[in-house]
Amino acid sequence: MAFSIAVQIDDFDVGQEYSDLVANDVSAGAVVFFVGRVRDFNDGKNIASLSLEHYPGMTEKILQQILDEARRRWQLVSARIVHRIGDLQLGDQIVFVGTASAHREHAFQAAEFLMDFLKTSAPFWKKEKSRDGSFGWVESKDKDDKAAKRWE
Amino acid sequence: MAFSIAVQIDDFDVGQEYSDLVANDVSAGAVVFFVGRVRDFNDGKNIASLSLEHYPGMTEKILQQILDEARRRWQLVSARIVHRIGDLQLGDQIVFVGTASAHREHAFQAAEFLMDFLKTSAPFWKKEKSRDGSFGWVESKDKDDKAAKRWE
Amino acid sequence: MIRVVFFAQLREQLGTAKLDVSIERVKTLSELKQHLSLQNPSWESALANTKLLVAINHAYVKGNHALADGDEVAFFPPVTGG
Amino acid sequence: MIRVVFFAQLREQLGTAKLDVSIERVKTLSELKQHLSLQNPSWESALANTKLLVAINHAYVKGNHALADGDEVAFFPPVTGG
Repeated sequence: MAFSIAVQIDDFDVGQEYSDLVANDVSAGAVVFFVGRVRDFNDGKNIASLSLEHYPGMTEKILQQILDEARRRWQLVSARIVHRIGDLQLGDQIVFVGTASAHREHAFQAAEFLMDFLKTSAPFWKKEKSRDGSFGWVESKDKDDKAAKRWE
Repeated sequence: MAFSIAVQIDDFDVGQEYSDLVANDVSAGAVVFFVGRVRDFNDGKNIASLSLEHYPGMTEKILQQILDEARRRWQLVSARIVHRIGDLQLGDQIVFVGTASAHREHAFQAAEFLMDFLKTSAPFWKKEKSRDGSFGWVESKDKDDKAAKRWE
Repeated sequence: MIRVVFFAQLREQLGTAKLDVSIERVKTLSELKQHLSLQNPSWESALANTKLLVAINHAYVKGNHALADGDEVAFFPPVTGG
Repeated sequence: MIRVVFFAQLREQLGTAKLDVSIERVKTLSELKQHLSLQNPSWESALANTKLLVAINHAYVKGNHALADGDEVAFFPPVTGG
């Protein structure tokens, strides 16, 4: 479990993910994680729920490639990406990215890198349901493209 | 508990800290945390344990100032700093920094900022016990000063 | 045979999630797009969207690309996970 | 009275965690350091260390600074928490 990815319908337990990341490894002096959750506002719309579609097979392949690239760039003891699919409600957890390293700057940078590339290259799509009952596909954001470009 | 600090002998529970950070707040779409742990190597020495001294009163004041500054700089829903003092063993948790925001870049930057300033301005001092039984005060690192300077 | 798959908005716009095209008819990605637009004129504008991403066998490609029997070609809008 | 406190290596080098100095004798930080070195000649080099940090009433100060009755002055090495 030192380096792993998961695409799943089920929720994840952040405390458990953290424990798994540092399990029995006393060189993991620095642990960073990110959790993305369904939030109430997006692009000015009142969000009620989300539906997450993905491209089975390609999603896992891309997440694994991003993880491998992070291992090449930084000294990591462990790292993990978990992304949920299916129907999610307000406040539900969507994504977990965790990194452990002997060095804090490596753990932070790798976690940001993983999120930036996940956002722009992993084939997931969000469809939002607003509180007024309307549905709409989430638009990709220029700032996410810019965030990913800084690692080139 | 939306914004709080703690200096304590007791360990902290990362899962619980995470839950407290996002409790009932559906605007916290992005949560970042950092955990620092006692690691086995530092400056080439084999570490067996640590003792953490601090300046009671000033420590809490500085941590609060750092937290207030992060709130001024970024849009945060909640943030927390927990730092332990006293005797710690290999693998023990030392510090927790958590940030929650509607925006991932705010959560990441605030967490890095909190750690960088904690490292260079909060009056804590580590004394290491090596596996050969010798004791030594940890030296401050130039790279920590540099990390803090990037926020000026 | 080429397996063609569509996702998200594009899947909804085309009303199709997947279809198969004979490799005899399309030797390249450009030919595949032309073929799809000819067969389904209402798809033309959706498939002409320059923001669409294209993957062959789960790997992103840009520009034109040769196709081989058994390839899976995916068309989809910019991704929005995370 | 000025309360003077020392931490970490410095506390160990001086063999002292805290002491009080009469405000009559020291009106500024510089005078305080001079006073401490005169009273304890073995402290002089440790207190002359330019890397030492200084705080008055829990706030960092740089350079010289006036002292007032009741102030708490802290001397300590660069911090190493986190």
